[in-house]
Amino acid sequence: MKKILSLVLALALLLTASAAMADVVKIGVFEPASGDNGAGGKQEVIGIEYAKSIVPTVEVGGKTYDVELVIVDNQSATDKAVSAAQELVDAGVSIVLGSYGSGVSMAGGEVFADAEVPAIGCSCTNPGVTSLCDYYWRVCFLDPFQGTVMANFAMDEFGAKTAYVLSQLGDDYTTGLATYFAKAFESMGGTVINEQFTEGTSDYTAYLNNAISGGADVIFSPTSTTVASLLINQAASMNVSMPILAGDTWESSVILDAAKGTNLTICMSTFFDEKDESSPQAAEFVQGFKAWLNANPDKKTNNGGNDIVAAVSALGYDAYMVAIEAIKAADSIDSVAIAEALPSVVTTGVTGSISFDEIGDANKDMAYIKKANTETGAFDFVKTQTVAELAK
Amino acid sequence: MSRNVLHVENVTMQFGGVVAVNNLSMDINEGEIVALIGPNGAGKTTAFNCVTGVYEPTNGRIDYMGKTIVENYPSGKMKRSYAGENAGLYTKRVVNTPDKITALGIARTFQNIRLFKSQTVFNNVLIAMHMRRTSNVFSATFRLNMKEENQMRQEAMELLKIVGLEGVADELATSLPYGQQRRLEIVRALATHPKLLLLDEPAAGMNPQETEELGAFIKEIKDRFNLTVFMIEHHMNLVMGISDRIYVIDFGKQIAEGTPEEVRDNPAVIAAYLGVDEE
Amino acid sequence: MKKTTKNLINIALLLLMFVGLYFLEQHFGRRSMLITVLKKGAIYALIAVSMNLLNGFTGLFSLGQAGFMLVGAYTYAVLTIPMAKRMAVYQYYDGGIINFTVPTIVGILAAGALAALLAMLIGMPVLRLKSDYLAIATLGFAEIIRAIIQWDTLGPITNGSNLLKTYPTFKSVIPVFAAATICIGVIVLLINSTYGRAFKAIRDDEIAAEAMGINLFHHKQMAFIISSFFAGIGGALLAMYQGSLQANAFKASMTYEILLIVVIGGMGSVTGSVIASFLFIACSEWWLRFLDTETYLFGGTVKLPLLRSGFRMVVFSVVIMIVVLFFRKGIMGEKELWDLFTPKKKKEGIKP
Amino acid sequence: MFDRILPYLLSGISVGGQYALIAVGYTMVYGILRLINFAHGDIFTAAGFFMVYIATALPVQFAIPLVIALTVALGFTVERIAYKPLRSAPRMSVMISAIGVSYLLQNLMWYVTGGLAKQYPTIPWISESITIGSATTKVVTLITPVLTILLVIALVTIIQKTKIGMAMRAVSKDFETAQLMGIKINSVISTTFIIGSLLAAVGSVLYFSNYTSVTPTVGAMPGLKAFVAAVFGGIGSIPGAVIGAFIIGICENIIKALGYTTFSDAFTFALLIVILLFKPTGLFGEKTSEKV
Repeated sequence: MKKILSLVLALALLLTASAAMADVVKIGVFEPASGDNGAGGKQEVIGIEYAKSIVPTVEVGGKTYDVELVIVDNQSATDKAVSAAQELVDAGVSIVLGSYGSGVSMAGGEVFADAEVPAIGCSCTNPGVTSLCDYYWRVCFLDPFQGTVMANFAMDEFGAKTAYVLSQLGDDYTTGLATYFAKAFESMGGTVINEQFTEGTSDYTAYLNNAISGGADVIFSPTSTTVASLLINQAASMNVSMPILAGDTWESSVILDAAKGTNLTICMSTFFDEKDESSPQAAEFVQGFKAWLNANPDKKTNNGGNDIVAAVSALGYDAYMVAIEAIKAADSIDSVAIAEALPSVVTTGVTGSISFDEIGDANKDMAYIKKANTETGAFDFVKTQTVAELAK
Repeated sequence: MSRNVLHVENVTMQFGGVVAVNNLSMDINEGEIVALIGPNGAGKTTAFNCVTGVYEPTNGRIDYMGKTIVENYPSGKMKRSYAGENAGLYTKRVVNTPDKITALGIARTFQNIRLFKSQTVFNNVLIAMHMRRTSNVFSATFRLNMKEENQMRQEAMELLKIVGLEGVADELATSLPYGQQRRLEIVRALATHPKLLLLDEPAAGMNPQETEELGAFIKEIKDRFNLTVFMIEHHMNLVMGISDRIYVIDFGKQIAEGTPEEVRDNPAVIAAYLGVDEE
Repeated sequence: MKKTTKNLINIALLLLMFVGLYFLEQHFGRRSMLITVLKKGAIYALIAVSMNLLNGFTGLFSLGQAGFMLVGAYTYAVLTIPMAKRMAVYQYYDGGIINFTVPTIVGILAAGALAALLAMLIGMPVLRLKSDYLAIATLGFAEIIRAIIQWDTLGPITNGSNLLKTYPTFKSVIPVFAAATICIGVIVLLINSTYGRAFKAIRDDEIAAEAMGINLFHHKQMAFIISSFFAGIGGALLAMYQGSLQANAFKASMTYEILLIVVIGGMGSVTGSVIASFLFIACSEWWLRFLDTETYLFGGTVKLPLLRSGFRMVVFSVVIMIVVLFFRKGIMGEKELWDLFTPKKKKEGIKP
Repeated sequence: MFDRILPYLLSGISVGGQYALIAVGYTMVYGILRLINFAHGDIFTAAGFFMVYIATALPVQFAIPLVIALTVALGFTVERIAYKPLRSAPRMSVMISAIGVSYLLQNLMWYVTGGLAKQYPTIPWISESITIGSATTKVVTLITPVLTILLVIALVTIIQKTKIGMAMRAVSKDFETAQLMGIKINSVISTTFIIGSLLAAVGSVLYFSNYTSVTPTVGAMPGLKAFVAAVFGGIGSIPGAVIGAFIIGICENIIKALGYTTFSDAFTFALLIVILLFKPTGLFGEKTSEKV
């Protein structure tokens, strides 16, 4: 027992010793690689990795620092997220990117705030991520906006009067988005049937039956992709005819695979569309990213085996670029200095221009709505929607 | 005549369809040593278990010091399947858990020794004194009961001295030789300050010399602690040697009662032990 | 050795421990992995000891620990979230309905008290069940508690199934150790009191214990309540350590983990549970971390086989299986650390 | 009205059948070893992953027997490695070993799969949709209860009529005496685990054809519920476990139909606790008492 222990200790020491090198700035990547959100987390990570391949160094105080990504897996669980965040802090990262999933970001935020390390959320849309944490910023829009967009879409596009809203108990992303959707939908005179399922549920037929027997016109189920594939599969076998709507997580090849060959109508809101060529940065990014994916088979596997550019990859890319800008602006690799410089960073990213409000949220006001094409197995762009349009 | 300590009246214990104790009545008076004998499976231990509250008899009543401690009548499913006598004689239900009965002053030992295996000899005795504590869990935890605790410890040591186990007080109870474990069980029972001591085969597994010593020991503690003793025993020498009276049961029923001499010559007892030829 | 000298030595050792902790924290920094592991280890030690009180010392096979921790953690968090932050935390429930905040220490004690109260209510029916049935019933209650806390209707109090955060936490390792030491100390005192002896008697032989006048139900209930009280406090400390809290994490697997710690340390040994907690946490959070990282040796040419995410937990569970199978009594068996330093008196010849 | 309940009833009966197949494994092992085999749910999950990986290389009709064989081998190995060495140890040790095995299997599956959900292959015919009255469902929903009942009848026949079945009954009645009578305890126990794993593998095929996503912890809840079903029916009793499983499967879906979806899992436990309080050994369990 003792021998094994000392061996393990010695090995651990050896590894930590070998990692210490000069002129490196460490950027923490706080993402799920496993669990319900593992697939999405991996797509966000490849966006960040691609960004690093474009900008691998940063000038600080006249010296060139190599960027080192410290990637940890928060396992899509809030309790595991705390350990993962501590690991990043212990590794001495200057800034953190992530996470896919709001709950883990909120959990990790406490650790980052305590250690005074700034974090930039890529696709965590729950308001609580930034409003409850002084060290969290983000580059995407928020759930109250996204929920309102989808509520409008449900009414305008499908003339829905009754919506069945399904969310996962204990998941801040799905509960939050479902709540804001329900609020918006009700305020426009619609009726909402709210239900929740527990983590690890496999059988969604009872929920779908409830939607049918409740006379719903649309289903809104902003769930993880793991749940989505089960839900779509069961909806297809039950011949569910009403449209199924969801949020940004559903913009994933998992959904396309599950929906292909069925006659379901599936729509979701998201942050980015690879076919939108109005921005030169975006076009350049899409082209470069696809080439990079095709050149790196293992990255392509992490993307779900195809070269469709996920919105979360684009956001990961943008978050990395914002982090680099912040380090430059601070002219330091000290996390506190970076945190001070971060709020005033203004850049134009591939997902639009990015500047932060006083809470730490990006001033973003446009959502893309897409539809899963069940024949081609691709996403069809439906429309964009901005806050200004909604106000009318 | 001295005071009645234990009064067992028409007790029947039925398990499913099996009547283990059948309409048993016994009386034990203060200061007596009474033995309960009978062939294997006669229902002796079951009778003990009824007295000590381990089992709830199906029918009958048990009084201790003139107060009813157990009473029951066939009810529920048992109402129909009751196979004993005197159904309808009792209408009350009095239940006492074993710990309450011990608190009233009836202590017992077990046929198959049941010491607290992980505990020392000393602690085994000490645990039996827990019942008489006045401290509550807070005062005990924060050691506000040191006076009582020290008294308990002192008394436990004295008890161990009486049986000559003080030298092994810190040994694990189960590391003792068999005979000493039996004695320790008796001492542990004494630590609850009983008036009536029930011994379930105290001499089981002992050789004649040990048995003789045990007999003397039982008499000694009886006098010393003013006990009444009720025991189940198979060693006839011991039974005949120290008992004032003997109850004999077979198939759950009493077949004889009397002084050792009376019982020894009783043909029913001889028949029960030796078997009768069926002609 | 006299009792007073013994006590003095104990106090001196404790002081020494805290001084040592202070210097460790100064030297390594309070965010270092060492300090993090020490914090979590201390909390798990308390929880493991509380479970040991029930499973190891009283012989009640209960699997409800996570449920009581959950109640404690939520009680603490709900009562101590600052008023100013409530609106943002209870974002779906308009700030919730609790409009007061209590001081940290009151919150911690309330956590224990509520868990104990719940244990009292649950104990009344379930403690009459035996061994496996008790285990499965307590496990079931823990799941029911979790479902109730996540219930949307209670959202204004519990924030439903959503994350609770912004409640006060501790920065230094010292208060964690202080709290854990005091609680474990109280449990040790209890175990060595007349009540503790009664608990052990029940574990060894229920029937004999009852025949010695020990009221089984009363004592089992007491052990259950006290164990839950400390589990509740442990839950509150865990919530403080994590900085955020969600009912979802308190699943049956958390109880299993604690049970494994208790078994690895030795059922019926307080020091065993403490040592095992620190080892368990250090292994899972720190020492075995390198197994999760893909590692290249010799300048990135040779990739070490097997090392990738998840391997740490595989190795860890294999180690646990080895302990369970080959070191059945755990690290300490039923002994305590101090038993090892006080050699047993030489056996005297015992007359048969 | 009936139209409204029919879909719930169908999925209740189907999921009940799947629980039943797992529950039989629990109840048989408990009957013989007095062990709650916490790893049984994970063996069920492992069967799911075997299918995921094997179906990529083999057509389904060959994959299914291979999956069943591998699952049986896994169940057998677990018993030999983790439970057999503890035969003379206290029951608590064995139960903890079972928890350890469960922990190990889950972590191993997490490691192998990278912790991501895997899509279960589509099995021809049973994965197809079918419409019955007002409800559209998969063929597997209808097959499950039928297959479950057939398998259980076969099992009960084996236990009643064959020699090994007699040995099993003897061992579950009295472990020590059976051993003294020359019954080969180890082979009886192995057989029990083999039968339990086989049924779990069949259950896994049916379950995942319905709910097509496999994750390392997916078996935990069905496992726990199957165990509850076994306790509910009186652990040790095979018909009890099957009836318990169907009751739990149907109740769970009715609760969902009533809109208390949050409590569908909790309800299972509440039901169990209520049963235990009134009938401490379950619906069909035998009463046991300790000899004093």
